[in-house]
Amino acid sequence: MIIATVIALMVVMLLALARALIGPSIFDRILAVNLFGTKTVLLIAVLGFLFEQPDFMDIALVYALINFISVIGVLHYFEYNGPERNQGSP
Amino acid sequence: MELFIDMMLLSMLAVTALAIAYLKDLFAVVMLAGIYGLLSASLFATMDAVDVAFTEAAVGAGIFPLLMLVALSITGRYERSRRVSWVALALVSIVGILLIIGTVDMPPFGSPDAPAHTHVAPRYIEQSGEEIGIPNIVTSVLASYRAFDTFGEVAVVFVAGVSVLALLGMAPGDSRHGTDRSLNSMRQHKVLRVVSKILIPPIMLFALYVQFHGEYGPGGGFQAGVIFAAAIILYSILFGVGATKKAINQGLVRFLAAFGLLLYGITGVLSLLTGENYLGYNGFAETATNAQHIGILVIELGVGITVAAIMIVIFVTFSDRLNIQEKR
Amino acid sequence: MMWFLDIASALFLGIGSLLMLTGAVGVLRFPDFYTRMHAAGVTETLAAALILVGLMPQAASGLMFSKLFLILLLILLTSPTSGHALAKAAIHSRLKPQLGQTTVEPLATDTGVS
Amino acid sequence: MTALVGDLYNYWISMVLMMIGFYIIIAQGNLLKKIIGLNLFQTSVFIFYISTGMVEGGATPILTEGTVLYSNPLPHVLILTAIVVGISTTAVALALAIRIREAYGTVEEREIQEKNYPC
Repeated sequence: MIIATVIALMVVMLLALARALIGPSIFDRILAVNLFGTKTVLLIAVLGFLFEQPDFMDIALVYALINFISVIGVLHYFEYNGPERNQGSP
Repeated sequence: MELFIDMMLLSMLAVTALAIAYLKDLFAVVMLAGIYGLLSASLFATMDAVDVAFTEAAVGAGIFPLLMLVALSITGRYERSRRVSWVALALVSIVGILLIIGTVDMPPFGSPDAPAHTHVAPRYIEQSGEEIGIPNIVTSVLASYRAFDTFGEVAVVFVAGVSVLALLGMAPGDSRHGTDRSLNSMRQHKVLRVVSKILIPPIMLFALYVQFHGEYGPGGGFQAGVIFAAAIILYSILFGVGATKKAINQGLVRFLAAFGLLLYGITGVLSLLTGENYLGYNGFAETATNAQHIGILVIELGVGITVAAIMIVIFVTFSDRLNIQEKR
Repeated sequence: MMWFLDIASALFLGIGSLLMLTGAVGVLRFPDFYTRMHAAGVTETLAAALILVGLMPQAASGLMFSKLFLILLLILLTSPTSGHALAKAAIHSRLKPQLGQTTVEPLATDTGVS
Repeated sequence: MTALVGDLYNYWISMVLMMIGFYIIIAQGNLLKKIIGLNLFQTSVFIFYISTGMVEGGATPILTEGTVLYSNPLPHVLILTAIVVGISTTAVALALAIRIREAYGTVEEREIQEKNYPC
């Protein structure tokens, strides 16, 4: 079952990556990055069980923290620029 | 299974890198760089490099995008339209093909008898348990066998922080009266502020855990410093740089940046006084392993203090510059 | 007792993976940002929680279990928060939802790279 | 052939990443984009190093009872410090880019060269 979960996680990561690549709005990309980050946390946790490495849990914990900080940071600097500068793309 | 995961992650990395080269919206590029950091960190984890994965997760997916975003807010979001440079493309293709031909002579990925594993590494793996007495081989190489090397690296980090201060620290005009727009923009996000307030202390606590658990598991001064700085950066994003400066005295942070490096250097000098080599810890206690424990603990503390302080200094300096820019 | 835990673990992992997949397909296929947000927001936290709970019975030690529990707490706290902040930021920057369409476009992803 | 791909895939992808970074550095005009390209280049080197340090079936280099085969810890040490040094030098590069923007009003290489006044 763990292997099935790993494969499902891989597929989800691919789909999220595809959404990050096609956009179209910047928020879609932020959403995709957020999704990707959560899935990476899960992937590392699951891999820790698959490879029997308990140390992976620490890494997953760091990922969960850092992912939150970077999403907040992206949102902050995006709003910082003001809506008038962020309409559409060239 | 391991190979499958490895190849999937590598392919995703290549696709992300191509998209980074292709896109013109630098905001999107930075976001993809965040994904790139996460991917390379998971790749390091699957290749058994837990310490490296730790660092790359905190740096590549956390600090690097944040610094890029501050810089982007100052310099502008879009690239000018550009053409594909065929000369550059040809040059890059030729070099790439030559390099790939060169890799055919490399020993196969993961082979245990590759030349890289036959010389110095076996000594570290076999002897470090007795000589240093701590389980994490990476920490014992980093902070004991090759401590002098690490001293150089920490000095580079310190010098980089000083250079950033020299370039951007002398602000034209007074930053104290800058329009701290970050405060206005984040004031609407009540939920975010409350949740982050709950999260900041556990992040700092976790950084300390990483700092002092580095001898037994993945972690150490470099990782802990970056995570600690990330907590303070989160605070400054949500409550403004002004509030951060009020909470944490910037003079003290600059002093601590130098103090960490000094702590490292002084430990080396003290070990000279006990009759050992520079940064040879064996004279600090009766038994060698105890002495090594003390030495590594102090060294890692110095590294952690310097890295955390420098990261905070860099971020605060950048944000100050952004506020001045807004005022103009 | 052990077989019961194994089956529960497998069940949680399976349901979690399935939910996660549906959410990701929604994120890729739905026509505009808010519907994608919906797909991600509804499934993400629950799927992550299910997978982590599914891993818990297989934890070799108490330390591993408690770390998993910490990750679970963290995800339960941060994931809805960042989703909320993201939707709010989108509304504030006046991103228009796609209205007035009764049918979902066959392939909304054809908008090309911006 | 499949064995060759499996054996060398890591190295090939790290070369590809390196070349993508190289292309961004030499062909694209925006200074910030160049810094990102530099970072791609850097990460490709990290991946290359860690790949050479990997041992099939080896454990993470943390001593545990009953394990004999460990991955090579030496590349890990080198790359661990290189990552933190890398972010610091990136910060210096960004600071330079910000100063250039303040002096010239742009970070596009061509426009900077057109202005060409001493500053």
